[in-house]
Formats: sequence, C-alpha cells, structure tokens
Amino acid sequence: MSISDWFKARESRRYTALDGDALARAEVPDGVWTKCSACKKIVYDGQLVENVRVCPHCGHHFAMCAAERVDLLADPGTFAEFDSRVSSADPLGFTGAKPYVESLDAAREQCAMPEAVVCGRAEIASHPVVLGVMDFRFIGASMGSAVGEKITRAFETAIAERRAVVLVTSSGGARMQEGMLSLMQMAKTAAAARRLAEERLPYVSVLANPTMGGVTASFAVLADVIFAEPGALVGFAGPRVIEQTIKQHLPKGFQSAEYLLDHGMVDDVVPRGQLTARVGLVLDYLAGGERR
Amino acid sequence: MSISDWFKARESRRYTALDGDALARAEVPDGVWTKCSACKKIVYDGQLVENVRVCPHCGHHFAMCAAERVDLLADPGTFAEFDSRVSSADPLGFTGAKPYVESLDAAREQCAMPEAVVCGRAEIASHPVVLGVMDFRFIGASMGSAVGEKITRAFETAIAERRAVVLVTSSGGARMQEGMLSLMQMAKTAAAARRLAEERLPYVSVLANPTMGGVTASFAVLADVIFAEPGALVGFAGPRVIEQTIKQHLPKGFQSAEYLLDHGMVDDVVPRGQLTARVGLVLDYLAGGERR
Amino acid sequence: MTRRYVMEFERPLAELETKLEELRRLDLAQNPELVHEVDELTAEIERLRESTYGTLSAWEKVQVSRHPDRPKTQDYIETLCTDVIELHGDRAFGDDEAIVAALATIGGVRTVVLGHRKGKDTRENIKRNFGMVHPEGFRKAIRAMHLAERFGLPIVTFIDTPGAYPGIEAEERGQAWAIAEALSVLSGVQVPVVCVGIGEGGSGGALAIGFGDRLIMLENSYYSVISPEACASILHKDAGKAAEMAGCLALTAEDLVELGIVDEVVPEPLGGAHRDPGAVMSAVRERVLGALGALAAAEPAAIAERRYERLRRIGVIAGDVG
Amino acid sequence: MTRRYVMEFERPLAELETKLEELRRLDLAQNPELVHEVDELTAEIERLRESTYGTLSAWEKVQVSRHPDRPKTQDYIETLCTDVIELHGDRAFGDDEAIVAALATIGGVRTVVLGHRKGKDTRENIKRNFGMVHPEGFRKAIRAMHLAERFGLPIVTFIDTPGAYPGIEAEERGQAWAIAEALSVLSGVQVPVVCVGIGEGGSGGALAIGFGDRLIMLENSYYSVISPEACASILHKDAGKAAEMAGCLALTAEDLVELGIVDEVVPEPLGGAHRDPGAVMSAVRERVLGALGALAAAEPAAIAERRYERLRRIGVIAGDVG
Ligand SMILES: [Zn+2]
Ligand SMILES: [Zn+2]
Repeated sequence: MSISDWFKARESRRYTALDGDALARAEVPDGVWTKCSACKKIVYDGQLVENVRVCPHCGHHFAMCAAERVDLLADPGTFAEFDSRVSSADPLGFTGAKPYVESLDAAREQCAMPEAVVCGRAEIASHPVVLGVMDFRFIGASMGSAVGEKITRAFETAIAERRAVVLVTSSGGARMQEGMLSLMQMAKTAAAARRLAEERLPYVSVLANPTMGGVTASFAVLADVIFAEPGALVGFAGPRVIEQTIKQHLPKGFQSAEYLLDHGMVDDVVPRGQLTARVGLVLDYLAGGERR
Repeated sequence: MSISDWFKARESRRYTALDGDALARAEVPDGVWTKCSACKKIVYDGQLVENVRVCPHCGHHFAMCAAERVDLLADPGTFAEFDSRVSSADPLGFTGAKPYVESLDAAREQCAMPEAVVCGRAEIASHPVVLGVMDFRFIGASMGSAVGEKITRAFETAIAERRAVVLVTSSGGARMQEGMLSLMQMAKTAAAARRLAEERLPYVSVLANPTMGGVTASFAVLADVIFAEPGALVGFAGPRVIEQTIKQHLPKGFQSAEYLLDHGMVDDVVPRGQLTARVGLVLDYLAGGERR
Repeated sequence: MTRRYVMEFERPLAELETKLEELRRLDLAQNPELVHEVDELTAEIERLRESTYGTLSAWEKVQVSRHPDRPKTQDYIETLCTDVIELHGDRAFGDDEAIVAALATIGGVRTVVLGHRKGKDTRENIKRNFGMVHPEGFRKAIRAMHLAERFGLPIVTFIDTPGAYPGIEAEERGQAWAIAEALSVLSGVQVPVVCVGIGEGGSGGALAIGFGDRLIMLENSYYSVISPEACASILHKDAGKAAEMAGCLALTAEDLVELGIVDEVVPEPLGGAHRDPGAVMSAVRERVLGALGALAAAEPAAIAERRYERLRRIGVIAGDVG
Repeated sequence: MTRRYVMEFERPLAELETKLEELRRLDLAQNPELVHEVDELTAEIERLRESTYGTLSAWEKVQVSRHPDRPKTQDYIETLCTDVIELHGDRAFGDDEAIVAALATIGGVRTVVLGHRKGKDTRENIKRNFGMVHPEGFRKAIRAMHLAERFGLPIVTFIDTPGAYPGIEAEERGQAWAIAEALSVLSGVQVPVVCVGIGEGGSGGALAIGFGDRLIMLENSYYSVISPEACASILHKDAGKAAEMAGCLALTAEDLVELGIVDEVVPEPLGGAHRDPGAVMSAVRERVLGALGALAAAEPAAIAERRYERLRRIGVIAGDVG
C-alpha cells in the first residue's frame, strides 16, 4: 500500500491528513466527543484536532496516528513516503493466544497501514529530512523485521542523500512474535544510527507515549537531541515487570518524560504545540546554515 | 641537577637507589626502625626496604620516594631521566606564611631533587616507556609550572618516540603558590594526555597515597588503565574541605582506593608487591605483541 | 547419594535412580529376589535416560541452560584464559559485578573478554545480581570495547543472563540508554568480535554484548527476545504456558542457525554441559580460536563493514520495495 | 531607600549615604542650618565614592565578583542570545542545574553556550547549588562539547562558580574524573572556544569549561587556583588573611593578562557590573562576536592545534633542558 492509497483509505476517517502532495483537513462531524482519560472532561473531536490532540482542559497528550504525526511535523506538501510496501512476514509461524498473521491482518485493517512505522522524505523548517513516525495502534508499534528494516533504511537513505533524520517513537518494544529476528533489529537499527552519526548528519528523536523496551534501548535514544512529549512513559522494562521483580509499588511519575528529564535522559519535555518549531530550530543548528 | 648528581647526593641515604645505569642497594644500618602508622608495630628499616615499604605486619603501604618508585618499576638499568633541570621559578613572588622560594629550597634540600616529579625513558617488562613518578615529600608533590611542564613533556616524548606512558601519581593538588599558572597546568597536561590517546599509545597510571585535587582531576585519571595502591586516598576535594562544607563526618574509608574501586573509578587496587608485574602485563596487552 | 539439582523434566528419571540407589543399599545376598528387580530397573533407567536426554525440547533446553551447575563465564575465563587482568568500573558510577570485563589471553591470543557473570552459590549470586546487569555494567563493557578497539584487541564475549535488571534504579540511571550505547559501539568497533552463548541469552541485556562477527552457541543454551515465561504471561495471561511459548520463540541454538543468526553450535554431553564441563570448555576454546583465526587477517575498517552487512541481512519481511 | 547588598569595603560609603538620606528626609526649609551639612556630606560622599571604587584591590574585586546583583550566566543568555534551546542531562545520571548547556545564537552566530549557573535568589540558588557543579553537570557539558564539534558550532562559555562542589556524592560519582574528561575534551574540540569570566572563577570547576582559544574577563571577575579564604586557611591557618592572599594569588583579570592567560579585559562601570548590566552585556557581546569572527576562518584541525600551542606556552619554569 503506498502512502496515497493509505491516505485514500483513510479519507472517511476523522484525522487530518496529507493526501499525496496536498495538506487536507478531513471533515470532523459535529458533536463527536471523547472523554479525556486524564481529567475525565468531555472534549469535542473538532477541538481535539485543532489542538493537535492535546486536551484543552488539562493538557493531556492523546495518542496520534502516523498520518497526524506527519501532518504535524512535515512542512506542508513535502512528505513523500518510501518503502511503503515493506511489511511483516510470519517467519516463525508464530501462534500465541492467536496466530501472528491474524494480529497483523487486524492491525492492517484497523490502522489502514501496512506496518507500524511510516518513513519518507520530507522537509522540516525547510531542511531536507527523512521523517519516520511510529503508530502505536499497530500491534503496539512493536519492532519486528519490517519495522527494523524500515528504520534502518531511513538512516541509510538519509546518509545517501545527506539528510537529517527525525523520528517519532512509540512502541511497546520488540515484536516477540518474530523471536530473535525481532531482537536483532535492535542491533541493526543501532548500527544504522551509528553510521548516520559517523557521517555527522543530525538525528532528532521525539519520544511519544509509550516508548519502551527494545525501541528505547536501540535507535530511539541514540539521537543527537532527544525530546519527549509531556507525560510520555519511556523506559526499558515495563512498570508491571518491575513491580513483579522488586515486589513493591513504583513511585508516582516513574518513567514519565518529566522523570527522565530530572534524571538527565532527555534534552527536554516539549508540549506538542511547540514540537514542530522546536525540532525545526534544532535542525537550524545542526543541519548547518540558515533555513532555505 | 641531573639524575646521577641526584643519586650521588642521596648515596648516604638509606633508600635503594638506581645509580647511573646500575641498580645499587644502599646499606641500611642495623637496628634503625620505624613505627607503622597503621598497626603501630615496629618495623626494621631493612625489612621495610626488602618488603617494598609495605608493613610486614599489616600490609600498610608506606610512602615511597621517587627513586624507590623508579627502582620498583623500571627494568634494572633502563631508566634514564630527562628534563632533570626543569624546576620551579617563583613567578608571582609568592609569600604565604613563608616565601615560596624558601619552601622550594627546603624541599630541594630535603628530597635531594629539583622538583616533585622525575621523568625518564625506561623499559618495563621490556616495553619502552616514559616513566614518571611524583614524590609527595616535595611540597606535597603539588603541580606548578614545572611539574606540569615535565608531565606534558613526558607525554610529548612518548608520542615522538612511540612509547607507552606509565605515571605514578601522588599529589596534594595544584601548587597554589603559582596561582593560575598552576591551575592551567591541569588543562595543559590533560591536553597532552589526550594527544597520547589520539596516537593510540598506552597510558597506565598508578594512584599512590595521596592523589588529590588538580592532579586527580587532570592527567592522573585520563589513563587507559588506572591502578591504585591499597589504602591510597584519592579524590578531588580534600576530606577536611568536604567536612567543612557538608558539616558532617565522612564515612570510614571515604576516598580510599577500595572505595573508588567500589564506585567504578579505578580498574583495580594492586598491592605494591604485584604492581610491577601487573603494569608489565597491561603493557603486554596494550603496547602490542610479545615482550621483547 | 550426593544431592543434586533436578530439573523438572529429569524428575521421573531421578526418582528411578533414587529407587535403584535404595535397592542397592539392601543386602542383595540376603534378598536374592531383588537381584532381578535391580537388573530390570537398571535397564529401565538406561532406556529412560536415552529418551529423557536424547532429544530435548526447547523448554527442556531452557531448563538445562539455567542449571545451577552449568559452567559459567567465570569458569570459562579461569579455564580458557591466562594472564587475566580484570577491568573494573564505568568510571562514573560503580562497578557492576553482573558483568565482567578483562584483558585475557586465549591460546596465546590477547583479547578483551566480556561476559555476564552469574554466581556459583547464593552469596555470589546476590553480589552478581544473578547475572542481571545494571546500566553501569553495560557502561563498563562499553569502556572495555573502546579499549579493545584503541589497541587492536579482538573481543570475546560470553552470554549468560536472564536479562538486564528490571528495577527502579536501573531505569533511573538509563538502562535503555546504556544498552543502546553498547549496541552502537559494539556494532562499530574495528576489531573482531566473537560471541559465545553459554547459558541464558535474555533479551536486550544479552544482546548488548551478544552480537558480532561470529556467534557460537552451546547446544543447550538459548537466546530469546523474551523469556518463555514472560511471553506466556503477556500472550496467554498464563505463565504456565512457558513450555509452549519456548517452542514458538525459536530460541534454541539449532533454530537460530536456521534463522541465520547463529554460526555454529557446540554439542554438549548427554544431560548438559555440567555433566562434563572440561569437554565443553575445550570445544569452546577450539571454536573461539578458530573464529579469531579466521577474522585475524581482516583490515579494521573491513571488519566493521562486514559486521554491518551481517546485521543488515537479519530479518524476514514481506512486500519489500514499493 | 531600597535596601541593597553592601560589600564589606563599601560600608563607610554606605553609612554616609544612609546619613544623607536621613538628612534629606528632614524638612530643610525648617532646618536651614542643615543645608550646608547636606552639601558637605554630598561632597564627602563624592570623594569617598572615587576612592572606594577608583582602584579596587584584588580582595575588593573578589567581593564585587560575588555581588548577588551581579549579572549572571542566565542574564547573559537571556540578553545576548536568541533561539535558545537548552540541552538537559548527562544521559546517565541526572541534570545538574548548576551548569547550563544550550544551543544559542549570538548576533546571528549559531553556537553552543555553556555556563555555570548561580541563582537570583535563595530558592534558585539552592536548586542550582550556588553554581557549584556535580560530576553530572560536567558530563552534560562534555556532551554539549561533543555535539558542538560534530556539527561545527563554536563554543561560548560563561565562567561563574565558587568551584566544583566538594561533597560526598560528588566524590562518589567521580568529580575528578568528570573534570579531567572535560579538560581533555575541551582541549581537543575542533571548533572555536571563547570563554568569558563574568564573576567567580573557582579552581578546577571553573577550568572545566574555562579555557579555549580566547579568554575574556570582566574587570572585577576573578580566576584562581584556590579561593583566597581557603588559601589563607591552609597557609596561615587563618581565613582572616583572605584579603592578603587575594593579593598574592594574581587572580584579577589584569594580573592574568600579565601572566599571558587572559586575552582581554572588559571594563566595568564604577562600583561593578551590577550598576549598569546593560552596558556590560553589550560590551561582552561585542568582544565575543569579535573573537568568534577572528576564529571563524580557521580549519577545524588547526583550531585545536593552536589551542594546544596556546596551553603549551603557559607556565614559568627555571632550569629548563638539562
Ligand atoms: Zn484532560
Ligand atoms: Zn603495620
């Protein structure tokens, strides 16, 4: 499925969308609303879209799908997806509670995208970049062979074309249904990120809620500048695993973006409304010279 | 004063000594003894010299002078001092409780050496090295312009002749009587150590009691492999300064070599009797190939 | 009979063996009717031993890999290496005993050895946190990797960990950051890297020192993206399904050869490496030296380049370029 | 009269000023005999102001450098810089607020700015530990130095610290190691480094971000191997001799020009930079831009080479090659 097919398939949905080259805001039906999971207040979807999916009452950051992320970050009309057909196979014939292929089909259907990450060429603040965004709805945006391959190609494309890399991460970790093939993607993507660094090309990552396990512990945190979204859960081990191991409750705010900032792990916690400008400004510094 | 003058001046003393090219053990008069500061037992000086100045009762490591250090570490007959005439001036005309020039004269007299560090070409386990040893008796082996210059030249000589560097440090820190000229030696020696590293030449440091302040916080800890002697006090701020600042007593063993090992700061704590073999073995690994 | 640790799947065999021991303690001369019974039992034990150890399931191999008597990193270092100089600490926070870094010589080859370190007994295991590494452990390993590269020493690693430690302090000090950095550095070091899976290969904590130019695994070691128990908990909400999940995860040495991740498998004696540690260690020595020999001639830059290509090929995808 | 902080050596002047204020609050029309007194006092104050601030001793300059109203790193950043993006954390332990690292633009030049950070008030000072840095602060600075080098951004530093923090945890986490590493990295970065001494330059904690290709100091800032108080304690067992020691240590900007360590001195208004922060900051901006301009054309490797030669020359020795 190409990006244009994908946006076509999403046309009836309520997300704002980038259709081919043109930015198109989908119509949002009046009166559709969501209850904010943080403050429990009612938020109308139109309001939510306007407010880049941040609760206007309490500032809670709702999840964003890949298309919305692209829309948020890329200069209008500049995003062109690549490797759109790279998607997961089922190399182990894996069957847990349900077969992996069924999980894949369901995710493809639900998200109208072939895999958990979308990568493409784009401009941000007029800087040529490779932009990659992960979509948590797709099997928790876990990293299997396809995600690992796409991320690796994102770095390789950037190196070949002297572009910066901007990635928005969100992931439950490695995709266990692909076994060791999935674990090895950590090494593969880390190696690719290292090559980008050796070429002195900039890499900015944005850690969105949640970014855990094998994605955090590989390419996500190897960026030159790391931002996190407010309230995002970021870490290696999941809170439940830790609680089971240490047999005690976790402190409030543990593994939150703000906690990570306190512990020196991220450069800043950036509210979504300021994210595009902030990433653009970082690129102004690192991508050399003035905006085009 | 050249190394041979210096050893000549020391001939009547009781230290074992390297005289010119030949290793000569000075006579130790019978019956001369020292009380061990750790276990309070009596140790005969002959015994102490035999036992590389380690208390045979409790393992306490007594201070060693520069000549003894050279004797301990360099392959017999291989040490040749350089820059022996580099010594301290009194650029600020400094007068504390007593004039700096008087302190210098007293130290030169007491130690029979012109400065607090001795550097020379040597072999250790047949590897060509530059060996530098500091002597705490000389105004606390504090680092002024002369010490900084000699250490810097040690690194530079090693680079020019493709030698490894082995330094035994012991110092109260910067030599305040030379003001900022002394502080800047930290940057100068650190810069020289960095150049050695860039040339991929090995650098092993041995932290002897005590190594504090500006010496610790510059070249001493920039080594590839760092050993410390048992019980050596090593740190940045002195214990008294810390106690005055935090207004509480320090835990037992604070800033000891063993404490530093626990906190990940040194590669190992090595008893003096094993030091030469251990340094030699490290050089076997890092200086490439087999012993000559 | 000395008490020994019995793995779950060994229990029927162990019970028979215990019974046989008891019979033998009786005076057979006074109980001639038992002679026949002893013979029969001995034969049955022989048959059962064949079937118990002959072909182990994935889950059984996981159990063998965790056997407390299984040779550990420290045993390999002590047996295979000479001139060992352990390097301690990350020079920033602490010295993590769950990981060892050392200058070590194997068969005359000077190397840097890295390994997860479990204990021989409870006391040692507590000190070493059962081989579960904290961030400072990975940072010590990173320091050793840099040292190896600077001085052209090949790196040999021993993999044996249930995983990186999942604890508050580990997260606080950047567990993910430390692992990511280790992966990055290990992927790029311009010296040969030979890895040996000797026991447990638990997830990111294993991977941080667990990939390179040659990956050798013992027959009954495992290497997995997640422990079978955790996988069962997540997918089935039932840790009891661990055995089933072990079969699904393709975590055995044999499976991983098929997936193109593992290069060679070192056979173990019947019952596991702990039955004859000497033989296993000498086989490992031979394999490691073989791998080091094969890699010795390569140019530094070419080694890292080939390692990248090697990593680059791992993965199975559908669709491809669209 | 608003209460203001009075430095020790200002006290006689402050007392007269207070007296004058009091006189002025009286009704001079009803007390004509006071008019003359006011005039006389005004003249005396004028004379005393000249003599108080005209030529400051080293110890008086140290006091001015510590004046709570003196412009601080944060003031310089806010006034001189645009497009500021602060970089937080060492990615291993914490974010030390006693040091700031930021991407910042000065007069159109994109730079990495580093600075010790004191607070404006007690609350801020506690958060920032009075500008006394812990190891993680130096490690944050090191990270920023590497970033600057990777992307060719010149480094501008603001020096204002009593010194690195002397505490248990700081030692525990390798204060000396962190400072040494900062010195090593800063000595080698292949981008221009311009340093500005704006207040206190306390020992190793200052030096860690306090040397480069150009060292500019404000007239009443100091830079010293040890604080005058500590020097007096050690040499005289009497902290009261701090004033005397300040004179011996050659710690003023002027002294350091003579020793070949400082390149230029930015004059301050009578009484100190806090009397006219705007003027001082605009002078600093001009000097920094001048230095950056002069260094901009150099090749990266040549910059580091020249910095080495610069360091190499510092020191006065007797004897020499023997
Ligand atoms: Zn809300
Ligand atoms: Zn004793």
